[in-house]
Amino acid sequence: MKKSTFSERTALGRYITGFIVSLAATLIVYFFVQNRIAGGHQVLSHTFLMISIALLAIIQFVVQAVFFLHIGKEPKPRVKMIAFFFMLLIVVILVGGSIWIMNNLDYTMMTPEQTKTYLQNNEGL
Amino acid sequence: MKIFIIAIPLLVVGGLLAYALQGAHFAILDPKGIIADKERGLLIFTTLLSLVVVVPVFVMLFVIVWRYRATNTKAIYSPEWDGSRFFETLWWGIPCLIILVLAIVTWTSSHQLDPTRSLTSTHPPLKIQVVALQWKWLFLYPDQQVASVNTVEFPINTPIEFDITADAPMNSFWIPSLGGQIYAMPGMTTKLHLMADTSGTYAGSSANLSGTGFSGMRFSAIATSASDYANWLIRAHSSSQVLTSSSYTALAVPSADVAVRLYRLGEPTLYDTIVMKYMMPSTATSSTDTKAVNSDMDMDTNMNMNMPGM
Amino acid sequence: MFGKLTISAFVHDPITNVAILGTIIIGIVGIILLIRFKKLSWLWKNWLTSLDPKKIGVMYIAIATFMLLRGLADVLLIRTQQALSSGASHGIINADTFQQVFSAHGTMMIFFVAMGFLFGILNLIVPPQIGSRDVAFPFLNSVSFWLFAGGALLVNLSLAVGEFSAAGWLAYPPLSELSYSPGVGVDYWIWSLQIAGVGSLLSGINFLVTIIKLRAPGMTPMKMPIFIWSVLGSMSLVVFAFPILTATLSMLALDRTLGMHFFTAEAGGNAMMYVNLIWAWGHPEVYILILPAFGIFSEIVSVFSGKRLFGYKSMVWALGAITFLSFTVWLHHFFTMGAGADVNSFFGIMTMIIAIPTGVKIFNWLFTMYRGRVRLTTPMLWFLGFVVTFTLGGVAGVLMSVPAIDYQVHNSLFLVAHFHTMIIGGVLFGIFAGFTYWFPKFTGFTLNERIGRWAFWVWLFGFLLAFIPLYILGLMGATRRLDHYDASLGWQGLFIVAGIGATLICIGVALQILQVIVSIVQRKQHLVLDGDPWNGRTLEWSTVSPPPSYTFAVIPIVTDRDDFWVSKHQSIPDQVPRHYRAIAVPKNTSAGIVIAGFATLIGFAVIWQIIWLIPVALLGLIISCIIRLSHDAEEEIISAVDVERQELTARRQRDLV
Amino acid sequence: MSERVNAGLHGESAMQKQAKVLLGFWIYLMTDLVLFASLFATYAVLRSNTFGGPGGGQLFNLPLVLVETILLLTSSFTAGLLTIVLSRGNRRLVMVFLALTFVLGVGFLVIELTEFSHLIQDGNSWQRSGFLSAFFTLVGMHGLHIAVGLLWMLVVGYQVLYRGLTTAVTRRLRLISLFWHFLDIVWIFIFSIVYMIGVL
Repeated sequence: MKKSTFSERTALGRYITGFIVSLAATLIVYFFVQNRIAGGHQVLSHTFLMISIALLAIIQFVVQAVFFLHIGKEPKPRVKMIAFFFMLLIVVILVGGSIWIMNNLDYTMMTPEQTKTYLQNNEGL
Repeated sequence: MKIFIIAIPLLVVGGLLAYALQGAHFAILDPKGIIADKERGLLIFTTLLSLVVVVPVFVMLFVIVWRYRATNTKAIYSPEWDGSRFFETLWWGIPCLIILVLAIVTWTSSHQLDPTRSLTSTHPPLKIQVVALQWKWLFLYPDQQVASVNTVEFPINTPIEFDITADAPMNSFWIPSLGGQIYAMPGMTTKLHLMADTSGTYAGSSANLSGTGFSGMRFSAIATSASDYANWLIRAHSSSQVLTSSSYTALAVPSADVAVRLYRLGEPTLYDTIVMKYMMPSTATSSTDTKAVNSDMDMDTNMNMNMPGM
Repeated sequence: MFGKLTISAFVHDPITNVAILGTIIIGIVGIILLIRFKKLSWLWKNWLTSLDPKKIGVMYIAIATFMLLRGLADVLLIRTQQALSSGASHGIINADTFQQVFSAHGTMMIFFVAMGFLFGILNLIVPPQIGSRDVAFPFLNSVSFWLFAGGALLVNLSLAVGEFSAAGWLAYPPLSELSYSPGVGVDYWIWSLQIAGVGSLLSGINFLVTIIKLRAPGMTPMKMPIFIWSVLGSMSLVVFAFPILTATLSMLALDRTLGMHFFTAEAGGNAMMYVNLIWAWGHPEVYILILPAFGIFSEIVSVFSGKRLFGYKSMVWALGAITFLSFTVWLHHFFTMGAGADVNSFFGIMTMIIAIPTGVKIFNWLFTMYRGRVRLTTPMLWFLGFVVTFTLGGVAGVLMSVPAIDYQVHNSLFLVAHFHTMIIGGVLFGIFAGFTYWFPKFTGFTLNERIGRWAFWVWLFGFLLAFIPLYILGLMGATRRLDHYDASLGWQGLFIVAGIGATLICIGVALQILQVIVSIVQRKQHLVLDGDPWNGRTLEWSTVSPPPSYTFAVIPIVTDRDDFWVSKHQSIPDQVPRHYRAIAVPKNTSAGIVIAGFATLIGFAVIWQIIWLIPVALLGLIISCIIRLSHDAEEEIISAVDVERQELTARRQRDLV
Repeated sequence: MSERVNAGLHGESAMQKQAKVLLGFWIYLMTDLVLFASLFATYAVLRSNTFGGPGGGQLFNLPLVLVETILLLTSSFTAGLLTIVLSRGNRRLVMVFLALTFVLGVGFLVIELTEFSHLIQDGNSWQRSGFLSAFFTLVGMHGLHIAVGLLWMLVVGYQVLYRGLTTAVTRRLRLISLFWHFLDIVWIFIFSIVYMIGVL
């Protein structure tokens, strides 16, 4: 077993930290949601949960991208990184655009009954 | 000799087009309603605006190709001149300004001519519910208790509120003389507000492929004076056929090139049952589900209640 | 045993039977000729199993030409039907056949003609223009071609076995769902597109890596030919748009085969989501087609004006802007679906913004010709035809980007005329220009100029005569896809004129075929000895025509943009290397045909629901992939002696000029 | 492990070939993420189209999902360690970590398939509603990719045993670990959006 060189130790270190952070993020989200499901006395608010889920997902995504996929760790011209960010841009446009369009279509197309039930739930009329 | 080669085909094209255009009626350019009129104005404005770019392109094209043709060795020849900051800023800048103007016009016109926007008028609005069936149009007048197939009549200068749905593949409800089209889709209601300012019979059609009878899915939109409209209502009321959910299912059977028919509307909420048909599992087949749904509806607190998605 | 495949699938109406018999007869005659002249093994060894991008490019163009002819047959059917079917008369075909004809016309023209010519020209031109001998993944290139051919086979098979989709070239649900299209037509449409789509996606990846990694030493991005930039933009669109098509087609296929409810009208499906997703791929698709055409025109205008391309940096920025913006506009295909005014006007404004870089390109072309020596050869005529038609089509496009105007002309013949102007005037004219321009490079002789000019003028007038009436009919309220209309509407005259236009277009295509035949016969008089008939500027003209299988004996060192022109004019003596080195060229393999064959078989099995065949074909696909990918690609070595001999003959031929 | 630098295709070195293949595979993974993005967008739109049937809250067994997620995360971790021992050419350790990654992956897949079969037995198959169609397709497509990855590991594992760590085999192992990391990223979003938000 050759003595592990310095670069290998840092690579190992990165994988371990990446793993632990991801594991922690997953467990935190899980217990937040369990707390909400179980009801109980101090229930976390709906919006807080949404934000924390989104935030922890993004943290995990960044950690995986940096520690496991070594984004940006390539010689000039960093083609893989450019492709990665262009993909992210396309995904944001596609998913964000589709949801914006479909919600807008649903909103303008509700029949009278649905608008009644929708208003009761959302605007609490 | 070259001139002949180009002139003859041009004459032929012009001649053929002139022959074909006798007695042609341009529905979109001859609006009979306030919405179609504004849309035509927008069409003409945008065309003129884009000519600001198109005319120079055509002129420059023919001048440059003629002046700098290879045989004209007198013309200046500078093969290495391949860039000029001035010209670049010109043809990036001017189109940006034009598009800026057009963008403002687009924003205002889109909001002003939004099909869901109701029109202002002294006359009370008339609600007409439209159902696109397999290859015919059904029009329901909930307040007047009448219905008609492949013909719709309404008084002029009265804002018409169309609630449009379909009990067939995706369709599109379009009366070119009165205004833009809107899709008719099963399980959903789309809205269209039109108003005729002159009386007459205008062609209406389906603008979206919906199966083999698609070409025959035409109707006539008749704008008349208030009195003629009243007579039409009386004629519809005295019709022998009554439109109930059972006679509706008979009507909904696919059929093409259907003649005009008038009904007395037996069931005022027929439109809603047609729309809701796609929302809920039909009570006949899976009754257990609906019970689960009702109990689910009351008890459930969070937003995950089954809000029937479109 | 054969699922839904029964004898009734072979019964068709007379016109289709004639078409089937015609195709079968041509096929049999072809095979007999091949056997007669003992060319079968030659075809297999030199062409079908070849990994040489030049051979694959020619095969793409062969399939695209065949599909163009079949598409034109559909055009004549459509035009005849619409010219006759007025009032009492119902034309020559019934509504269902008519809908199959225009659905097949649209699908074939976009997926197999435009994409076929596109990848054909890319395979032929991209490697030599960047100074490379091959694409990045030669074997993947062969698999992609054969997947494309498999998709084309399925579309043609639907003519004889079963039927094709009658739901238009984009098969909107709920019409394309089982409840309204119970036949196998829509399945044929889904699986031919799915298989060809995967082929296109793999080609996209292949060419992206080729351009990024295999450029000749010294060719920095800003020294790349502009055509390569346009291909880079187009392939980025292919790579990021086709997965959306794959996902959407898979969901529609799952709806139809496993009874899911993505887009069904009932049970919680949402057909609008299909429209949204298919156009999220749809709009980048039309830019995938037009960007290489822009690239071809930039090369042609620069060469035939004897001038450097005007505003190279600005043209590159314009390509980049179009590449990005094409992902942000797709809603203008369904303004009338009922979205609110904010959404409609946002996407309308984004659509207008794309007109700016397109306008910039046109002005840069004009100024490339300004103060040049413009030679009006056939490629330049196609370019002039392009500028005229594309600008008119662009005006119609800007018109329809304003939502309130689009409400009136959506799904009308005005829209049909617009996109035909953009695709014929833009993409097809670009392909014809590129074909005429690069034909001598790969055959060693130029195409006949006189017939070429006649073909162009007949094409241009046929085009104007076919589509100006459609613009007018659109303003008269005529919707698209009508197989019958009332006589009282007064449209018949215009439909007849459009029919005459379509006939002229077919004559134009006949002239182009004649041009190729005559040029082959008279090739001795039009030989291109030095491989540079047009006084070219880019690297592909530096080799002899037709180029040897290894293209470049020595990979050129690039010093400047338009490197070939620069080296020609600095009169650097043609440095003959002291000794040539052996070159490794990828060995022929039939693995591409086998893998694509199994994929097509899976498609056929799912279409006809031959249940037992699906896992069998899938297993065949997996095993053949594993076998091929487990061994490194073998190479064939062209010995240094061979290379020297071929280079010697090339140089002797060049000295004859 | 010195490998005669064979005159690769068109005279390119083994290093150039590896860089080319890794870039090509990376771009393929980008396209796969766009494919998943389309399925995510459809899931987000159809989430509430339960058509009177059960929604996420009534269907998902969260503890099982947590176990699944931890298995896949650990499997991605061992795939990372695989690349470290790979660069040292230690064939025995490579087989160990490859086997570990494989077993954890199979565990994940088994749990997912049991979840699917329970859903189908309870009558909540993909034919029940738009929501369930979108759920099965999104999670199923990820499961399909996992299955392809596992098959790939088997084939390359066989090659490691019988051919040793040649350049080609090393390259294939790097591709496998890259593929595995991407599948873990997709699962993060499935876990957060489908399961976590699904039960709220």
